[in-house]
Amino acid sequence: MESAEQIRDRLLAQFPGAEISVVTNPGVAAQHSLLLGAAHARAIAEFLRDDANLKLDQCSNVTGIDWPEKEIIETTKSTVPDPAGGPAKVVELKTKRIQPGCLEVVYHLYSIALRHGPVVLRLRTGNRTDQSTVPSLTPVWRACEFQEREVFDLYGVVFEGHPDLRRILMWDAFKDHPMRRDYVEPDDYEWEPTPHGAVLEKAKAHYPAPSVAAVPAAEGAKP
Amino acid sequence: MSVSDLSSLGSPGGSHVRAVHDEFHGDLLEVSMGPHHPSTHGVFRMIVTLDGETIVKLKPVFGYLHRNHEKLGENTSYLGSMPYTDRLDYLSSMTNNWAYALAVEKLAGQPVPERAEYVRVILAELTRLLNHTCLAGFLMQDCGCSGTPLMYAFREREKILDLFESLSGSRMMCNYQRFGGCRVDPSADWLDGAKKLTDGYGAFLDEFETLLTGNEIIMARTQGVGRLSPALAISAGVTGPMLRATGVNYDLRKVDGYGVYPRFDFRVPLGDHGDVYDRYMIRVLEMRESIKILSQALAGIPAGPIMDPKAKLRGFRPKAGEAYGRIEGPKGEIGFFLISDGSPNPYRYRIRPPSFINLTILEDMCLGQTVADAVIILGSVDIVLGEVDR
Amino acid sequence: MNAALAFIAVLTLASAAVAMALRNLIHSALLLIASWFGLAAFYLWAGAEFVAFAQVLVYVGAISMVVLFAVLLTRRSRQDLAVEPASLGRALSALLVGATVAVVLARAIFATPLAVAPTATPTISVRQLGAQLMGPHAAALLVVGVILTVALLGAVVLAATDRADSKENAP
Amino acid sequence: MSAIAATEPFLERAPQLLRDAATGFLPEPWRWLVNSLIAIGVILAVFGTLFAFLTLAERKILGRVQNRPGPNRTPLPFIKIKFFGLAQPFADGVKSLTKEDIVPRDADQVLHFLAPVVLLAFSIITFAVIPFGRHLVPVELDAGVLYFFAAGAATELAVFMAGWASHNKYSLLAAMRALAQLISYELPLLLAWVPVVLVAGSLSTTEIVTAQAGWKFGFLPHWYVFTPWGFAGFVIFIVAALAESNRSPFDLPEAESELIAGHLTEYSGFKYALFFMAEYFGMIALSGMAITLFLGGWRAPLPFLEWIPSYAWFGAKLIVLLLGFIWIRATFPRLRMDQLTRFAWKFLVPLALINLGNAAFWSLTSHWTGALQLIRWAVSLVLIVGPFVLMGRKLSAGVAPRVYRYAPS
Amino acid sequence: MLGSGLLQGLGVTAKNFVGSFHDPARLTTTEYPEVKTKLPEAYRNFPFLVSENATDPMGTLRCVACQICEKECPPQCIFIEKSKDKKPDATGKLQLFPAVFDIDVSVCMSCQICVEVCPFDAIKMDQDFEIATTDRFTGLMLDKHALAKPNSYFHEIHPTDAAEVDGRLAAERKAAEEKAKAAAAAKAALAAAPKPAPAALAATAKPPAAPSAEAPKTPPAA
Repeated sequence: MESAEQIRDRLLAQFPGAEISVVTNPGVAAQHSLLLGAAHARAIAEFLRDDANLKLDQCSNVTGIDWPEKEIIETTKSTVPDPAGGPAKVVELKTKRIQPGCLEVVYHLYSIALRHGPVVLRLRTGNRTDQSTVPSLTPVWRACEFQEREVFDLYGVVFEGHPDLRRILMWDAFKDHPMRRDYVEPDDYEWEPTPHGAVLEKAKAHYPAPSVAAVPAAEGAKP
Repeated sequence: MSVSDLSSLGSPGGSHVRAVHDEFHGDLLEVSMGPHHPSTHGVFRMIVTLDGETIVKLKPVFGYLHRNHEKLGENTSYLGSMPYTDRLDYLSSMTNNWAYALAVEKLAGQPVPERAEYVRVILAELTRLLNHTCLAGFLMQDCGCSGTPLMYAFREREKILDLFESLSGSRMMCNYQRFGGCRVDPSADWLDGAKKLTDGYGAFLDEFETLLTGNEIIMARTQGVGRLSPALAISAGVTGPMLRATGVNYDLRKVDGYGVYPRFDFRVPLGDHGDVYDRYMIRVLEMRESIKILSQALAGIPAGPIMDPKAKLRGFRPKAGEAYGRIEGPKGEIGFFLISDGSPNPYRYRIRPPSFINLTILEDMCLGQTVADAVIILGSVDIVLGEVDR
Repeated sequence: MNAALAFIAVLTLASAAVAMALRNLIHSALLLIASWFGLAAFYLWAGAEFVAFAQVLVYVGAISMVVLFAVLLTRRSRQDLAVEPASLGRALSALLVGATVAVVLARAIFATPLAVAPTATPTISVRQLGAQLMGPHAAALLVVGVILTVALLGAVVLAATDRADSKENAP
Repeated sequence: MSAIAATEPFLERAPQLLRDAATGFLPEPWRWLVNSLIAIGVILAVFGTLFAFLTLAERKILGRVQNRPGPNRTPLPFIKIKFFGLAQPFADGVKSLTKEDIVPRDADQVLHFLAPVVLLAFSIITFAVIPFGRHLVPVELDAGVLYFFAAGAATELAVFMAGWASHNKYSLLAAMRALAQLISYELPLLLAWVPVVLVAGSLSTTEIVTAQAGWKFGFLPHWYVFTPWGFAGFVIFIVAALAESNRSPFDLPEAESELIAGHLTEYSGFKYALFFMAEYFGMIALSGMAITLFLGGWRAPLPFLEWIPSYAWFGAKLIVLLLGFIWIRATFPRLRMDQLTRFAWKFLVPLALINLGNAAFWSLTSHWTGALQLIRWAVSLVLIVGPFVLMGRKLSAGVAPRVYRYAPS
Repeated sequence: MLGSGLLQGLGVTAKNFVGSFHDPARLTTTEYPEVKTKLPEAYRNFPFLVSENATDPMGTLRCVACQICEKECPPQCIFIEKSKDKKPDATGKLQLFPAVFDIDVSVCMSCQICVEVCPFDAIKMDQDFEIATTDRFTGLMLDKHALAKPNSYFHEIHPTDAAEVDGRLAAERKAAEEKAKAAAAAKAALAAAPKPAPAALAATAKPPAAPSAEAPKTPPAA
């Protein structure tokens, strides 16, 4: 099977205007992925499915990843010549940079016909708040239908072009997206009074004292 | 006229005659099957719109057993998630463990000793026997046999579960595999017990098939029902016995050749029609192949360490990176996608659930069939809600 | 013997009358079936077992199902059901029709020369009855069979037509 | 009651002697009344306990088939020993009595109450014409068989009333299914016994039993089941009886995997138990009639076994048939609705009609002897096996065990 | 021929029906309360704390409140509070002990990770599964008194495990003793070389000989 770079070059040749770049995977598995721009995503996907020597006809896994804003502190070392002619001092310059967060959707593609894979595609949304739409690949692979609905349900990524975009696991009236890193769970869900741990704190904050008194504080339970 | 108005016809006293709109059989009857229904294999719900007996629309609804397993995975260490994988597809805990261990080993580049690979193949094939036997039992129960095939299936399943219990300590929640090998080294008489079970399993399958496979009523009920075309199956990401029933030759044990599967010779049965009967028969034939693999593996298991000596149990911090590992579970391709950022907890922990994705085309298979067929088609898809809802 | 006869007559007539009075169609259909039982009881009283059991088998077994299916399937449309309150005109016309039928029946009964003396009821075995049926009366038997199938087919056709035109006005 | 020959063994005459002893002193009209009351009482008692132990037998046999012991925990009252769960039916009875009888609010109260009563009433009155023993025929009717099936025909009415009155989507759908099934299996049921009447020449049950008297070559009884058309009629009768009493391959109305409990969804407590009692009584009555028509009623199978009383033979055959019903329930899955009706109209009814022709041929050629006898048997057999194979092939056209290929490794 | 499959099916059920009367393989039900199924040795249910002997369970708990199991437990159902003072453990070394050791058995999924990660073999898996209670809060909150069980019980339920653990602990104890003796001898030699006088002093200050380890070498008769 061709490496991610070869595929990228062939795709750039096929779709001149598209933004395609290789995201290297530092881990041992070395499954590098292709980051696609939103514009040509579906066309590229169809090409990958129908291309003669790729034939990626099975979309095995579709999942979302949440990359929240990250504060990156870059320490740049620069040597400053000492005006008084002494030895050059090394000055560490710490620049704080906010890397904008985004929601990412990962597709693992395999070929049943030619028995090779995975080719990993990555689609990223503009940001985590208003621009969170990504072109849906369900028209290309029917397997993405339920999995994209799950990513919409748990991450809030809106797939435009999806035949039936509804919540799949949470109940329809549910407001939030639970799998996001900054998700705060409601603290009044069914109270299970395990006498220690965070649940008890939340329960005490939420329910008036009598109900907690019903549970005699175990000897030496954490206050 | 919708049914509720129809009965106004006969309401006692009948003094007030409620408005009765259009015709009796012109109206569609919307029936909700589930989440508490005798034949939905767990808390799964189908909103079925019926015109008489035939299904016009079928909307699956699930999420009743959703525990947000993946968020748990992100807040627990790599080792801590291992017992949770038993709770995914609670009928095949050993293959779930293996899939997770395989993915982590791929992520961290952790070697696995020879004996552990053999033990993993033995346990995976035992789980395949267990799962397919259960499926055959549940499917026949949906067809209406009053419990007889189900009890025979469970009688054999108990023998396999006793093997798991004497090895890992628990029947269904084994928590047995570790990154770089297995937790407990199977003793010699455990291996003899497994050999005795494998030798006796062929006889059970013969008895099971004489009871069911030639049975005219079963053939009439399941042949030609819930037909699935190979092209739709591939596009819909269907994997496992359901895909092979449509004739597509795709078995990860042959394609990926993970573990030590290339050393065993076994065949992959393929169906032609992709209907419920084919799915049942493919699973029965796969059981016979599993018996062959088991006897070869049990004969050829080498001595040696069960766990890679350098494998770390606690404080396991794989280098930053990501990996997608997958194996051929009894229900299909079960995969784990892990992203690690060097900390003891995975940054992203994703499960590729075969029964969830195999349900994508449930409606396509059920349109035009009757209510009784929808129950059997759902049964033949072989879903376990722990894995569907995660 | 007359006491039994009177008792059966009262039962049959009562159930028929109540059947007419009730607004609830299903109840009236079931009471109609009860009156057919009354009819069978008459035959039994008269000693004609074969006819009684045939009546029960055919009427209560099959025709009742046709009636109930007809009641279920042919609720044609809204107007049909809204039964107007009993106006004087309708009551009068009903009375008129009832009177004419009563007169015709009375004339027929009194005109026929009935043998006054009660002759012993002839006990003929089912075998002779069968021979008679298959012999001279074979034609009559076949005609009855045809009527019943026509009734059943009629219900099916009615239901079929409902299906056809219901497709347009279905919501 | 046929005259009791003094030469008959004592056991044979025992029931009559007992009854006459009890009501001998009463004047004529009262004596007849008390006798019939005793007959009714005995039938209800005997078949009531048979129903109770039939439910237990069903659960024990189903259990044993499924490698588990079946109910064996209920101790007899006041005695602590628990043997084979014999007290299980009484426990079930008490449970169904004490359970709350829930009636849905907008159900049709009258019909909801009436349905089980009508169903049970009609299935009990069918016992009036079955000859249980040489002198044990409750009612001697000239058209006994016709009476039996006339009473049986009303069960559809009761099923419709149950389904309709429960005002529940599932039960109405199930009532429609039940009606379609009962009506489409009434025809093969009736056509199955017409050949017997044709050959026996009478509709009276006792005469049918007497027509099956005698043995050929000293050991082969003249039962109709040993004639080709009789065997075919018997099989069709049993299959149709299975469908009439909603038993295993045809238990569509209470198909739990689809429609919860069919027309019984809204019934609980004693009414639910009444429905089951009606189903079992129906099963017992139909198998009783099958014995009378095809298995020689209360006749002994071999001449030297005559000393065993006739009602014992009837009981034995009844038990065998009922165990067969349970055996079938333990093995077969359920048919789908359209297959069920197609099986009836396109397979059973034509076979039954051909069987009628076959029986006519049989009775016309009854005087053939010697070589002609063989030809007679051959023609009769061909008349059965031929259509069976032809129609069987057409019925199971798309259905056959398949051969599977393996992937080229 | 139509129906042959059905007849074969009837044959199978008949064989099973008859078989259930004489063939034990065809009657697999064990009637639970009267006949208890024999549990395999590896069977595990909820954990319990191992104490050296039954006489003074709290005194001889092996657990040293290192809280590794509390960290590693996936459902976080173990809660430990260290004690302020120390007590000598089996090898004589002064160790902490848990003042509070609660396991919330309603949350525990008996996955035995705590046993796997415990460096002191202080927590093992029990085999008692009949612990249903009516009070689901405090009833299922087992404190250290309810959890502690003697080593003899451990030998009873997991014989091979217990033997192996005891062997290892005994070996460690012997190694600790030799080390202690060697350290003492070395200190004595060091003290003896420069100044003979303090040698006497050192002799007395030497830690007492290895404490009479009650842990019996051979496992007590189960």
